[in-house]
Amino acid sequence: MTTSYQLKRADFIFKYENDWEKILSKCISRTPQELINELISSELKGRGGAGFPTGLKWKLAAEVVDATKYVICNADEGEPGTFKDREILSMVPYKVLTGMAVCGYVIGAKEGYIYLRGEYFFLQPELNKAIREFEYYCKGINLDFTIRIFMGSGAYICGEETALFESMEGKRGEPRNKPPFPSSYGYMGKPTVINNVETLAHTYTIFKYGAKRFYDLGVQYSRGSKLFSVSGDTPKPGIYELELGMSLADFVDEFGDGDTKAVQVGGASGFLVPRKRFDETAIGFQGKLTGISLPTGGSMMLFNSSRSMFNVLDNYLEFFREESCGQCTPCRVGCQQLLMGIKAVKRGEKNAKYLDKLLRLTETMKLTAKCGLGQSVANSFSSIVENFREEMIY
Amino acid sequence: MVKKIKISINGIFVEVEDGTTILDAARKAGVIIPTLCFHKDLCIAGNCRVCVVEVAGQKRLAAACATPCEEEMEIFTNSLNVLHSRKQIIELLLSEHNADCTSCFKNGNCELQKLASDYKILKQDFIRLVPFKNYTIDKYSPSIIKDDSKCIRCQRCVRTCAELQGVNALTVAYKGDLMKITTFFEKPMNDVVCSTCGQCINHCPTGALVERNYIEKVWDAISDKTKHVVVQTAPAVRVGLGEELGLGQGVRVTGKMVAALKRLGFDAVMDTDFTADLTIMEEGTELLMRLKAVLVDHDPAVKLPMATSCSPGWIKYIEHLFPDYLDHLSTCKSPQQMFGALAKTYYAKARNLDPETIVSVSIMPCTAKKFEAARPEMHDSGYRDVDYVLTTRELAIMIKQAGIDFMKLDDMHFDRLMGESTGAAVIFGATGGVMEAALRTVYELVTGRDVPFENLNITPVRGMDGVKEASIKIENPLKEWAFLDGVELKCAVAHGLVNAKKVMDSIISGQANYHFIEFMACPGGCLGGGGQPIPTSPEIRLKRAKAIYAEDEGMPLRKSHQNPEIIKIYKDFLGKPLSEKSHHLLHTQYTARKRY
Amino acid sequence: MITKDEVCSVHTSTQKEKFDLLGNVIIDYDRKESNLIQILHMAQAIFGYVPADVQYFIADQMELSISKVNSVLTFYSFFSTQPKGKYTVSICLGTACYVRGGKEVLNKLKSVLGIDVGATTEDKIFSLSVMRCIGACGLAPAMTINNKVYKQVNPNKIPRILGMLK
Amino acid sequence: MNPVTDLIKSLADQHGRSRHNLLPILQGVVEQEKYLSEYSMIEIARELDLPASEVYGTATFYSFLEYKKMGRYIIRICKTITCSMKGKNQVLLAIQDMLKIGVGETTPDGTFSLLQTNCLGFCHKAPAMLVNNEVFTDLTPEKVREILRMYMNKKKEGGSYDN
Amino acid sequence: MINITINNKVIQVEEGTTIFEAAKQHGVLIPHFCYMENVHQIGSCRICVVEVEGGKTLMASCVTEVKEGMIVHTNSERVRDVRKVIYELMLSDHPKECLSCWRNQNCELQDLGNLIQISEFRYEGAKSKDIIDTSSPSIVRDSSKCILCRRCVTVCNDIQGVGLMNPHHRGFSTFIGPSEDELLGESVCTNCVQCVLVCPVGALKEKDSTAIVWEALYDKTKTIVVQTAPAVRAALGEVFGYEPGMLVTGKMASALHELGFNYVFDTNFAADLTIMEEGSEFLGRVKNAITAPGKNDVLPMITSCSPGWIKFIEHRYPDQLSNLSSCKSPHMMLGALTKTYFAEKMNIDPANIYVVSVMPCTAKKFEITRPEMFNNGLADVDAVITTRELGRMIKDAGIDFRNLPDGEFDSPLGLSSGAADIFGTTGGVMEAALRTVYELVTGRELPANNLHITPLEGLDRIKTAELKIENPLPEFSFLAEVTVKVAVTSGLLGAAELLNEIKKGTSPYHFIEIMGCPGGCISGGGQPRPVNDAIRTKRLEAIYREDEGKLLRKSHENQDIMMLYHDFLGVPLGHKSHELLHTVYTRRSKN
Repeated sequence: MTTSYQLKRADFIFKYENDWEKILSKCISRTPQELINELISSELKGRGGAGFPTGLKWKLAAEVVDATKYVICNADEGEPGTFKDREILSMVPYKVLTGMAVCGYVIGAKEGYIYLRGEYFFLQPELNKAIREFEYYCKGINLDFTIRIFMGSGAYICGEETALFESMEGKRGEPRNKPPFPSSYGYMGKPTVINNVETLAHTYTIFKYGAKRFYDLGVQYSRGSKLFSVSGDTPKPGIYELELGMSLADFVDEFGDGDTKAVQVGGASGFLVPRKRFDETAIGFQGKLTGISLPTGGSMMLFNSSRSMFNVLDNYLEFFREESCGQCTPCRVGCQQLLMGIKAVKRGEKNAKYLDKLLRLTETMKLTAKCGLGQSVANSFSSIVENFREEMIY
Repeated sequence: MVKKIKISINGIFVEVEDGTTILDAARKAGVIIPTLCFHKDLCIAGNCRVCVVEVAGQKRLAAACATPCEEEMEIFTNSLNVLHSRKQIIELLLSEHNADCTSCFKNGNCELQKLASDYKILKQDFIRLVPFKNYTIDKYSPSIIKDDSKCIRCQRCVRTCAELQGVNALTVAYKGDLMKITTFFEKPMNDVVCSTCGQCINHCPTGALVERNYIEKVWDAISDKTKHVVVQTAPAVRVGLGEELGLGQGVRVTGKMVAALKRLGFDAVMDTDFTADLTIMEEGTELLMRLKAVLVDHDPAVKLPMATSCSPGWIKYIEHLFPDYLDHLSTCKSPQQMFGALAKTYYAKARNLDPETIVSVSIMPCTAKKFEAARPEMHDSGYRDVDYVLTTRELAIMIKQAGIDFMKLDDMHFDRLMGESTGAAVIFGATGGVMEAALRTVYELVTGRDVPFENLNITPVRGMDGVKEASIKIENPLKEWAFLDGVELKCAVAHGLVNAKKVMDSIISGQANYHFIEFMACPGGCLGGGGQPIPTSPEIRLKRAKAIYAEDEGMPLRKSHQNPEIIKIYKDFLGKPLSEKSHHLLHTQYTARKRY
Repeated sequence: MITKDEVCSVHTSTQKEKFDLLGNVIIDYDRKESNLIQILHMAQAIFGYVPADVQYFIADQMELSISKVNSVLTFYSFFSTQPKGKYTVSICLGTACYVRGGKEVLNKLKSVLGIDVGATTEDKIFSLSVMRCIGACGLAPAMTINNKVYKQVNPNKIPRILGMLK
Repeated sequence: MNPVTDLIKSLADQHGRSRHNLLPILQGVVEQEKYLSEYSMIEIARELDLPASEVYGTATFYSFLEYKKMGRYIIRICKTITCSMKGKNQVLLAIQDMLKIGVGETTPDGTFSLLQTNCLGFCHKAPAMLVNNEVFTDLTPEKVREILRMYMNKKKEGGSYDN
Repeated sequence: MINITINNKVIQVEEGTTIFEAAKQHGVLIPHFCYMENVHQIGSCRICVVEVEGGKTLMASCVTEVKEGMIVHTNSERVRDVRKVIYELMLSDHPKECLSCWRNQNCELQDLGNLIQISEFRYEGAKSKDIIDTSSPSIVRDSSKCILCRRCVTVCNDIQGVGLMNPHHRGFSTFIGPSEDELLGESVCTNCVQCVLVCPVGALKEKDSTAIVWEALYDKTKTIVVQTAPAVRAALGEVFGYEPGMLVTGKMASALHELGFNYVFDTNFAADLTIMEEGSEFLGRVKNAITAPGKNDVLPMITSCSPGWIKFIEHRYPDQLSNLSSCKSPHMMLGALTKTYFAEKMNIDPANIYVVSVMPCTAKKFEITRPEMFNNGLADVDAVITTRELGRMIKDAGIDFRNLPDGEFDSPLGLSSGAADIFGTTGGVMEAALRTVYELVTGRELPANNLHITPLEGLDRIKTAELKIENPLPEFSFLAEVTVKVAVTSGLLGAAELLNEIKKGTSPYHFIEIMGCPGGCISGGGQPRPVNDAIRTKRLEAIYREDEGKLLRKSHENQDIMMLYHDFLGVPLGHKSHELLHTVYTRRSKN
């Protein structure tokens, strides 16, 4: 068992591999059950941020009996501070396509979609070329699987899986009630597996090198490597593949500019960790690593002491206010209240105690919002207000 | 056999069918969970989050209306978490709601008001959002006023417009804080496909959608001593009005209603039922003429099936969405407009009044009638045929304003000349009623015999099915109708515009070959109209229908052609059905409209 | 029966004597509620104003609630619950005076004296009040200090007028 | 016949006429026309047999589906925190200064429209902006002036709609 | 009888009737606001104006008497216009935040809006006073919502004789309340809260205790005990849409269990106990008065169940405090027993018991804060909620009250006799006491019609009765041929009348029952609105129905009471009784 919390670089995702035909052929010669088991034993978890075990997701969809099923690659990368998926799709698209095709084979789906965010329109020509090549090969090995690109049109909420389905069905991207979950009722009401771009790219690694190779990376509960999008006050912004489980202190040592005040882990919907907690914070999914463990879609924004945390929060809340779909009360009104609330406190129109009322409000949003967007507003809000309360006050 | 599962709600064990929502299960267990965006007529949205409950073992709260029960689920509807969250959600709703209850038309019948009162939100700490928003109030429609500052975005109206009515005039636009309920390109309701049926009003929990009210105008007319104010009341009003005045659902208040109207100061209180009987005479004759033209003369210009034209919401709907099929509509005006035209001609003459001084008011279960009365075609008497249309709800307000102790009123009768009616007219208020009334008369006209149904009750066209079908075979007709011998008269009845669309689609695709179709815009017919008391639900509509049919059975005359005042008006004034005078006063034509 | 003149002649008496006197007045008036206004008049004459403890005393003696006494007292502008200053400065805000600048004079008075209408300066020299037409419209804007009328005052004159009294 | 009608017809032929083909068709129209006019929404509704109000409701949900008339080049500058931290405001000021328009406005000659948008996914190369579908990163006021000049020249040369 | 015409209809009414009443009798309702039947008719709000032909101005129908030949229009154009304007003016000085007002949907001003139908505000007025006084344990006064209808003034002065609520200043700066610097909590307010009962808007309200009760309910370390007063069961149903006078005892018990209370006890139990203690005390006093006239035992003895009344006498008649029975009020007795007798029996640490009383009364909220009501540092009762507050809690909890099955009170403090039930109405305590006292003294049942002492029943202000005692048991021979004279009053104005008699020494009575609220607890300040004589009568009838339906109708027949004396208390007026069930009173300032 790995117990290291050190920062370790890895290089799987962007490693150039020219053997995708071979891997795909090899995979479809195995039974779906074998492939699912392989995935389950790798303990790969969704790389979009929520961290649902990928093997289980495939398994659930495979178990549902239905003639029509879908595989969807979620490339609606809208989280502020995240830009890894674009890079994957432009550098190693075939890994993603292979992952999708294998998933289709496993669950019995013949159609795959890549939901590409509108901002990445420029990726389309190259990606289409790769898809055509890929489909041609599939035909050659008698694998009935087609892939289409579905372009988004600029709505962050469509990264939420059920909102994404609605959007693909030509509607407003408003999240659905859950249950039912996508594995039984997804796109067009059919069983659907929806995976993040990076997750699918990782399946390629797992199918090529075996589950163990992947499992050996990272720490308990958080296996494997992960792409991190590093931005903000850092001398070396960019995308890095690191093993999960490192402590935030190590991360800041490597990427900080020496004056890092706080790190926003997981984008606007993630948590802000202040300097005093760097040591006890580890990057990974649930389970006690050191002190706090934070899941993430890979966004790491660093802020140095010249930055006003009020401005950061203000920016996030404005983002949420605009990008909330608007259908459920706690999220629609809550985001507006939070934004206006911190402004009012900052201007001195409300006293500092009002921040507590707002914290209570984020608690309610967390408990009652219909989808992840409204639920996760609480994360950045409470972590910023609790740690930098003095910066919020007039 | 549906699987049964066991769950516990607040420690009470209940057994429910698999797939039951937590909300329904709780209601079964005698636990009340508050709701706002939930409505029995509509699909589940789960967006207001007021109904959240705690499920043991789950981190987040679940929306009770949208979450199905699972085996051995442990549910708490009332935990501290739930109470706090629910209160805060209501608080949030209030923060974006214009809370001037005292000047709101829905004051006293507002679900948000009730919720706020039940949960006693006493401190409004949140910032009031209303002043920061540029809310619009759309007052251009003659029927409906839409006030965005009172909208809580539950989307009930949007679902009503789409699911119940298939009109889709209202939609959700934008996202985030800008998200709002609006129309195509935020045009006024009057400029879009809106059928003015008013179902959105019936389903709106707050005062965001209300009818345009003409109460003041009518008071002014009554107070004006130089005016002779005539009022007519639609069949469905008498089974709805009681609900607004504290009587139960489905209580008939015909006599009290007449007494109240007289107390209000109307100079003549007459009955739309009279013109309902007249409609049957005109429409029935028109149907027979059309049958002849098609079956005997093979005239390609005459279209079958013939569709009824009593429901102005339906008329506006077909004008917008099926403008190529306007020929199928009967040319008859709706009973209200027939009454209006006659009030300023026949009645004025008989009473020796200057039609200029007559103000014609109608009490309708309908908001579309407000639009209809304002149509430019409706000036056949030389004046505007109907001056003001009030809904059942508005009448109730007038009665309250006048301080009339409704319960204590003695029953009174409608005034003569245009106040007599038959049971056939009464059932106009329920879906299938026009069809039934027409068949009672047409069959007897053609064969000389009663329609072959027990006690004249044509049960196949009754009930709340969306589309109902019936056929009657005509045997041994009178000599002049010999061409109908052996013809099986095929009829259909549709209520709710979404069902109307179904029937229209089947006609367009050629699947259906009906002769005669009754269309009503509102679910349940006029008794579920957009001007009827709120709330509405399938059960309430059934109760009102029951009351209507009971009124019919209690009438001494049950066929339109037996109405002595009808016989008199043809003798004295109109001549015969479809006469020139009828055509001038009682028939109309339709306009094709835009499709959005 | 104690007359108002008698009452007015007891300026020098101690607080206790004043209360005794008021007690006698109340007995004189039979403790009748209908005489409350008369009694309040006398009380104001004795004490110069009707502070809370005097109100309590009256309520107690008359078996009335303090709230009732206060209710009547505050209705009439003649009664004061604040001690009056040596000089009561009253500015007329009747129509004629108002249009000729009474309001500006009032504002000046407020700022010079540093008090609001109805209040008394800390040194107990000036009280400020407002009247509705004192029948000197020809002299507008008019102001009275105790019983003396000042005609055609304007804001600039105020400091001098007050200064002379001080 | 209005050219948009033809465009919509051919888009519908290409993508299909079901509800789930709505978004690609809307995108197709926006790509050509830069925005969705009232007319084109009605035509799309007619073509797909959808209520026009739903087309409108859907279009307004997505920030890339403009429903107001837009310039030939739509500049979308990222306003997320990482870009703000790296001097987005100066860049924005430079653009506004050069084009003499504010955010949400279009130049009188109909060449440029200026909008702000949420994260473009170039935080490591902040600040970033999109001009139509082309991405520009690591912006500075100087750089952005140069880019705009390039587009202005393109326009003068009578360049086609795509860039 | 005189003839008048209302809305073109000729009617006959009695002379002296107001236009308002005349119209109402003939099915014409006139919108009104400040008017309150039998309470408040001063015509200050002007909403009820009508047009009388020949009159120059419109007349307030609630104060204008009919005259022969009068022709009245209640709904003419002029009247409607004026009403609208008046209503709008009222609103111009009223906060328009209905949805966050606690009286939302139970507000007469809001209801009026429903009737008058204005669609926009033409007047945006300045706002006058904005005082929020939360100093009282029972009442919160928010003058920003006050619309100066003065109903509370009438009630406080003319019905309760307390005289605290009064208008101050005049014109636009008028406000209603105690005088400017006086706080309700430090005033002579008796906390009877009849003013809250009549306030049409949200200007006066009871202090909310539901929050602390919820908190206690969610605290799993506590044993939560609830008790309900007799009058609650006769009125709680009104909150849930039942007709007045519907008894909901069983449903109420079920609802309380469902709310999560661990034990649901009945204040009625302690009412029976009160009779035992108070009856014994009375006999003791009478005995001393007759057999040893020099001894310092004061007659008439006056009941002490009503905390509003207690505070009134403490302020206004401090010299007569010795006339009061030393018994605590029933719910305090039950609280004290819960934390001793019950705690011992169940082996629970009294510090972990939380006692909640559901009362028709807001003065009880004050009563539990009295220092005398603490035992070993523990409050006898921890929280008091009113009937209205209980209704709200049940609604909050989403309990479908109307479909609840009937539940039962818990033992050992839940059993009661019919004598306890009638504590809820005026005259009830006296009747209950006499049932027991007479039987104790003579060994025979009270010689009355089905145990009812008719002269003591009903809503008259002062009711009196005489009871001659014949053939007493030997130990009570001193009472032979004595005619016991009793009086009953409810509402503090009647109390003042009786007290003045005592003060003068002219009081002929031996025993007096005084209740703070008119009609007794059934129309206490915590009961559902509206309250008028018709509703009082219905609740009163319900209480007597409950009494007559009981197996036991006399307090001393209650076995659980007997058991309590046997196991715990010993005898009435014993040492333990004195410690737990009796109290002392405090002289308070007159103003």
